[in-house]
Amino acid sequence: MTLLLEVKDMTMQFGGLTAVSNFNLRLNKGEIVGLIGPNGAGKTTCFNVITGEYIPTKGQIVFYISENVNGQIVSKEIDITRSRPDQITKLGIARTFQNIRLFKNLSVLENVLIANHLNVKSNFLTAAFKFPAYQREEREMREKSLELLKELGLEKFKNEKSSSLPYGLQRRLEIARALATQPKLLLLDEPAAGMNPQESIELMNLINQIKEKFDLTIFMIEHHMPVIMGVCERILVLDYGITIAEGTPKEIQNNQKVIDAYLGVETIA
Amino acid sequence: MTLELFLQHLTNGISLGSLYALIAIGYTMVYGILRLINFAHGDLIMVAAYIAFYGVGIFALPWYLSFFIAVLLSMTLGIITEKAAYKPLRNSPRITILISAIGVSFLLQNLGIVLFGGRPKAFQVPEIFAKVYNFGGVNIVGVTFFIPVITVILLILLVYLINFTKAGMAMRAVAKDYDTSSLMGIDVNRIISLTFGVGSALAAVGGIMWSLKFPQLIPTMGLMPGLKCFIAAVVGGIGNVTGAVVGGFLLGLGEILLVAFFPDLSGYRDAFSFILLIIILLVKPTGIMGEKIAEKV
Amino acid sequence: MLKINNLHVHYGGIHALRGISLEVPKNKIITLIGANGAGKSTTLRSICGLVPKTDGTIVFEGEDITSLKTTEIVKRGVTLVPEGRHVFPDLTVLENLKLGAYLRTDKSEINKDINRVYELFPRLKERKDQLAGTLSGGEQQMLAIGRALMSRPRLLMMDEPSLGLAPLIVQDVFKIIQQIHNEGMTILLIEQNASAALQIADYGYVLETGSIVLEGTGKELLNNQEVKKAYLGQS
Amino acid sequence: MKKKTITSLLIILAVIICLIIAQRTLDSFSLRILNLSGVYIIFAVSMNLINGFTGQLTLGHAGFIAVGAYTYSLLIMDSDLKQMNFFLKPLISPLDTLQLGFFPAMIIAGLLAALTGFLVGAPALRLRGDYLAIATLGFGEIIRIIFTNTQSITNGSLGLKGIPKPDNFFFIKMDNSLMWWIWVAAIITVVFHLLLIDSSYGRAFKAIREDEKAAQAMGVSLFKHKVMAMVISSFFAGIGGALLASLIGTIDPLMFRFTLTYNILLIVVIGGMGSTSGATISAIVVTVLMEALRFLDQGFLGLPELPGLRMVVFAILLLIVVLFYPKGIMGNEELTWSKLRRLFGKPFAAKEVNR
Amino acid sequence: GGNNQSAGGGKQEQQNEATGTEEDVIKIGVFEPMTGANAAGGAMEVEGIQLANELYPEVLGKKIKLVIADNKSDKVEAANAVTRLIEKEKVVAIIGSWGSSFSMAAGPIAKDNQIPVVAASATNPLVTLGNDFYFRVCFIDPFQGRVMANYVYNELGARKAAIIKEVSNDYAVGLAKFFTDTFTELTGDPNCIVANVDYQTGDQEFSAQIQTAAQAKPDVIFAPGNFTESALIIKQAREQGVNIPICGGDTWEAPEFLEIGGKAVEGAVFSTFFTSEVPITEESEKFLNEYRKKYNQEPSSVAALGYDAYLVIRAAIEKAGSADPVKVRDEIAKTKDFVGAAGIITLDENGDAVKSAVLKKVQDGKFVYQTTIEP
Ligand SMILES: Nc1ncnc2c1ncn2[C@@H]1O[C@H](COP(=O)(O)OP(=O)(O)OP(=O)(O)O)[C@@H](O)[C@H]1O
Ligand SMILES: Nc1ncnc2c1ncn2[C@@H]1O[C@H](COP(=O)(O)OP(=O)(O)OP(=O)(O)O)[C@@H](O)[C@H]1O
Ligand SMILES: [Mg+2]
Ligand SMILES: [Mg+2]
Repeated sequence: MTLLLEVKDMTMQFGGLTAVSNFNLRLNKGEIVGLIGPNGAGKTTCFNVITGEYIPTKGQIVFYISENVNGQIVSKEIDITRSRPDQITKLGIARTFQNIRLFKNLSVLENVLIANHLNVKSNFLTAAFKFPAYQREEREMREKSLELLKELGLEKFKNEKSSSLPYGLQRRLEIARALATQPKLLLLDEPAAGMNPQESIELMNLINQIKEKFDLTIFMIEHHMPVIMGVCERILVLDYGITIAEGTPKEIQNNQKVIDAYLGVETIA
Repeated sequence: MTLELFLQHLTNGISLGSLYALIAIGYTMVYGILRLINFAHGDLIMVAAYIAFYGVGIFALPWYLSFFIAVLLSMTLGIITEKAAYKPLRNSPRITILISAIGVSFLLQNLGIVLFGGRPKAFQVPEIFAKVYNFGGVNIVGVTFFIPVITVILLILLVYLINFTKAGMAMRAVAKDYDTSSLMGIDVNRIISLTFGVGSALAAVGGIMWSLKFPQLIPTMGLMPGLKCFIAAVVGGIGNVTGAVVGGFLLGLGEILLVAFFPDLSGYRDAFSFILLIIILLVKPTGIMGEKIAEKV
Repeated sequence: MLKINNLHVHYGGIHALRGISLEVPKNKIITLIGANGAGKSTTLRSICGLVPKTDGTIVFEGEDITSLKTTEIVKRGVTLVPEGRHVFPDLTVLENLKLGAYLRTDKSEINKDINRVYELFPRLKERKDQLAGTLSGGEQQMLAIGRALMSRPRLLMMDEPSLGLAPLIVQDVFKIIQQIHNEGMTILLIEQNASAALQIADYGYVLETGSIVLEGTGKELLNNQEVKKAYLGQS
Repeated sequence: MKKKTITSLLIILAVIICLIIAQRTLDSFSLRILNLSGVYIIFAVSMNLINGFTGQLTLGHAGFIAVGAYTYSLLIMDSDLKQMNFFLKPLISPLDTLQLGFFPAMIIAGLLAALTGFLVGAPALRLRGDYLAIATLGFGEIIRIIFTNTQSITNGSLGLKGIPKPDNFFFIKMDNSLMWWIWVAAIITVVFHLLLIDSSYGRAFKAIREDEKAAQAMGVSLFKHKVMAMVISSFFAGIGGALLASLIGTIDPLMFRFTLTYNILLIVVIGGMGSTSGATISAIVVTVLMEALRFLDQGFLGLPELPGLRMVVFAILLLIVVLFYPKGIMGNEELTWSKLRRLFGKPFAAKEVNR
Repeated sequence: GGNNQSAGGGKQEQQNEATGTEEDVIKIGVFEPMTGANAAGGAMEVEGIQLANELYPEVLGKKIKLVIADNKSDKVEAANAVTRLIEKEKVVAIIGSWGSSFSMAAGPIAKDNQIPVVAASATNPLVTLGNDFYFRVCFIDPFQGRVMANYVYNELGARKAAIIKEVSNDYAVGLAKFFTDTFTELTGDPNCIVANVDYQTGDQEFSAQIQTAAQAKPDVIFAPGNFTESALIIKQAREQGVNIPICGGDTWEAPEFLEIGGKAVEGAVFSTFFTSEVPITEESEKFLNEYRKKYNQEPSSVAALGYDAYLVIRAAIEKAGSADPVKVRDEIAKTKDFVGAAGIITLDENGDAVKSAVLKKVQDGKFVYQTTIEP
């Protein structure tokens, strides 16, 4: 097991309000970890801190990347606590948003192409004047993007405006777009929100599938228990910004504190 | 610099600042509710001033009656402007409404030229506003007393209206979301008309006060006050009426003191407001009293 | 109480509703289920006068409200909890609730109702002076429901009230729906969580691409094979 | 891909042929309007990059144009001319004797404007929406006020006069070479913007316009791309400024008030935010229209003359366009063959198929 | 058709034919700011031009038609307007424009097309410099600056002066400079200008500038600038208890200066082109009477200058015996001892009028003639 991301003693305050306090997290490569908790517990805030949207009041975020140095794999730790979101994405952490944030007026394909921009090496002049090097890059980008769309079953919509897609497919496109940045770690914020149970099942399959295919580590927030219990190997529970439990789905389901704070007695489908 | 002179500068600064503040609150209020930089606000100032002028000059009305009518007519004009030029664009990108506002401003200015002529007119200042008082070496013109008082009264009324009345709450709701507001039973059109009415009335009062202080009317007279007071509003935190007053005073005092202490820089006086604006925005991107609403992701 | 007849709605070129007819009897819970984009939200929004209708009639308590303005419809006692919360972000929680009672003038009753909402959602009480825009997703949903209740509606329409809510809260929400229903409220409910909705509903309609394809009592639909397969995730 | 290139080249060729015809047949008034249209195309297309495509509402264009115009003028005038102009306060050295050819002067004008764009953009683009708009407007005005007050460099409010026109086009001597400079610059501006928008950078700009947070989450550096758009935009504004100075032959700070920015913004919006072809068409239409409406001022149909009527009518026309076509002529789409075909009907389509 | 030998003759010829044969009218173009910031100045000038056209509607047996083009107080528009007048309207000569910068924009176009232009009131020396086709019937800033410096030195006995100038106005900047030069020469004191403060066109609040100037204890304040701003400056100065004499230039001579300034401008002294109290010429008398009849108010000096510009062109056409622009230009250039409404006009080699200036003072709400100063 290799460590991929570590959140050390992170606290996030807004004015007087402590949204997250002393949050600790160690994500290993290849894991799918869930983050649950009542509304307003601070889950999205955790994501926002990891992705650089907020700079935490206290604590440290460390991302571990392995590099190939002279044929040797060397693990390097990078402190991303104060990095900008785009820098963090470039390092290999991608996310989806709780409220879908697609580029509404752009086509499905363009949405994915934009995620490839971070790897473009040509400068704006050679890109504008379509130098051969840039043409090669553009061609590669398109191929990769189309492949990805095919992978996620979005290929036939590639020229449609993204806002014209049905909701479920918009969620899918968000995931596709995040994958296009070639992340090592994928953060999903309530991917099943607004889906009916049938669609949720399809989503679960999709998550498992992309995890294998892209060799991902996934950290996800979700309120649909079947989804979270179905795909996660490990779950963290937040309440009022404090981690109240951590464990396998089984352990969590039977944890009295979690039941009181979050699950309730009977779980409705 | 003698104390006397400094006091004179200070008085001048406060006098100018309160005038800026007065116009800025109208600006900021319309902006706060509709998120619209109403470029035509400055031209309403002009229209009000001309109406007041003709009321006294041609129809020989007593000045207070003429002023009152000017406020009333400008209010109507403001409401009509909204209905004609902004309402059809409510669901368009904001930039389009901005252009529409620039169009209205163009129209009013050029109509002004066609109707009133391009030559300046001298505004007749009633005696009580024109009288000069001397307090221990500091000279103060009558109108200088009135402006801060009127500004403060209007500010208090406005703060009360926006924050403590139902109509005010409705205004703030409409500012964010027309559909949901109408779901609350709010008549969105009426609230917007109300906003424009109040905003235009404030512009009119500002215009009249402006002409009392600077008794010279030309159809383009609204351009500079419009811009300066918008800056004052932004400096204070646009959308925030108290901020507008703070911004207005800061601008007025700053301009005067800049020239007072650095006469060599007097040519840069108009740049001062912009420099202040830029510095403040860079330090606090939403102005001095602007609430930072974090965009939650 | 509410009767919709042959309703058609177009968004530009999109024919979103293709002749829907349905009925909401007094004191009942009626639910609309259907896939994403079926036209559920559109139905509710057109009842409130938020979208222009191309054809059909909507009758509320014997009165034709098809072409009334939203304000007028709301005055007659119809309230919508919109999809995606739509709280007023720059207003405090308390002000949001007060706006729910915009058309009411009975001050003391309003205060009572505010307290009642606080009882239903204690979290809102804790956050009553916070700006609604900074609430978490779930908190905003609670606020949207609370705000709708403030108008003391005769017909309460809810568009996916459980969206993004924690399971415990979802249970609460459904309990509250039942509770206010027991107090005599008529409810028109849209839910992705179809089984939960059908369990409490008296009657349900299934929408597919702008048309009603199936209807029946909650129980009937729950046991319908098609419904089971398509919406309940069971096969 | 290939076909697109060929058709684009054909269009450019057609434009050039039109220009040759124009040069031979048009009187100097129409030529002037033609040239002015070219300059406005440069202004509008460049402003559209930052305002339309990148979605950053900036109102400082007049300032960048001023930098370009002054840089060019000070570089192109000979020392006698400078001496005549600076009769109140002499021009500082080495500017007083420095003189460059047309092309280098124009390019340096663009580069200095771009540098100004960077200096303005780097701090200002941290702001958003209306705050950005008013701050950039402020920067533009500050530039103008500085130019008014630095008499020994800009000649202050006296302005510069007698700015020479180029007498050659890339060493080819010809009448009206300015027209060629202007239109070649306009064509390059349009083509460059079309190509840029079509590239990965263009997509990044549009992504920022659509949703900043999401763009950032996709790895797009907001600062880098916004500033890049601003710098490119101001470079072309500077080039346009140089050409304007050359066309008018005299400049002074009052030419570059924020109303100039408004006028360009208006062209952009009428053309359609985020449409290069729209901005191009609209620049021509607006420039020509302003002149075409002149008859209104002079009294027509037996009406007495009413100065200002032209502007009133112009304002009303503007409002009508904004109210009834809020997305402008082109919306945020580009003019394409298929659209033209739809517009002109079948004959065109047939030709297209043959190709 | 004309038979000029100059370059570009082809085009010229065509044009002359057009003007000659079209109808029996000769067109004179006018480009003035009718809208925008300088609309007031434009309006005044046009009044005078139109009056002249009414009184002298014909030349060489043909009607003279005025074609007025608005330059919107904008350089680009000014250039367009002039090109249009030349190309579309085929005018023989042009009058304009109020505001030297607009005239400067028109200069090269007139020169290239060989159409003479006579400015009425553009006083910036650059307007006519190096341009054979540009003339003016007013004197230029250096002269006016000298006149005022002499006046304050000799008549007011001033030894220290403060300057408040409209820094974005070329006219004011020039006048201030020439005033300073002469005044320094007269006093022999390099520090005779004790304060020098600026404001921008369109500003309305000047208290800080006034206080700064007053604090330096000058004997006189010289405040060249637009009449509206200047009236406000004087008014505010008096309100602030600053009672130092304030002087300015010809722009002040407008009824609005009196109306806006009210009692405050009493005693203000400025130099200008002519006076209605002591009509200089018979033409002045005629102009005055007719102007009062037509507009029901006192004329401003720029109206008189507009009137003169028209007359100078008309006389040149008459003398040339043809409407050929180049010939007309040559005749304009020869203008000598021409009797205009605003004085006797002789054009020097630059095309600038050499004429006397008069000083006026505001007394009892009127402009009162003080003295005439010869060039
Ligand atoms: N920018 C902000 N300013 C102020 N308070 C904030 C901000 N962002 C979040 N909060 C507060 O922090 C708390 C945690 O919010 P967060 O969005 O992380 O909750 P969450 O666990 O994602 O809830 P949900 O499941 O409902 O989405 C909430 O009480 C919210 O009001
Ligand atoms: N404002 C709009 N403009 C254009 N099309 C719209 C608009 N709103 C909805 N639509 C389209 O109308 C159809 C019905 O949408 P509606 O929102 O009513 O579906 P829904 O059943 O509520 O779906 P969901 O479960 O996603 O909320 C969809 O195809 C949608 O794309
Ligand atoms: Mg969340
Ligand atoms: Mg819906």
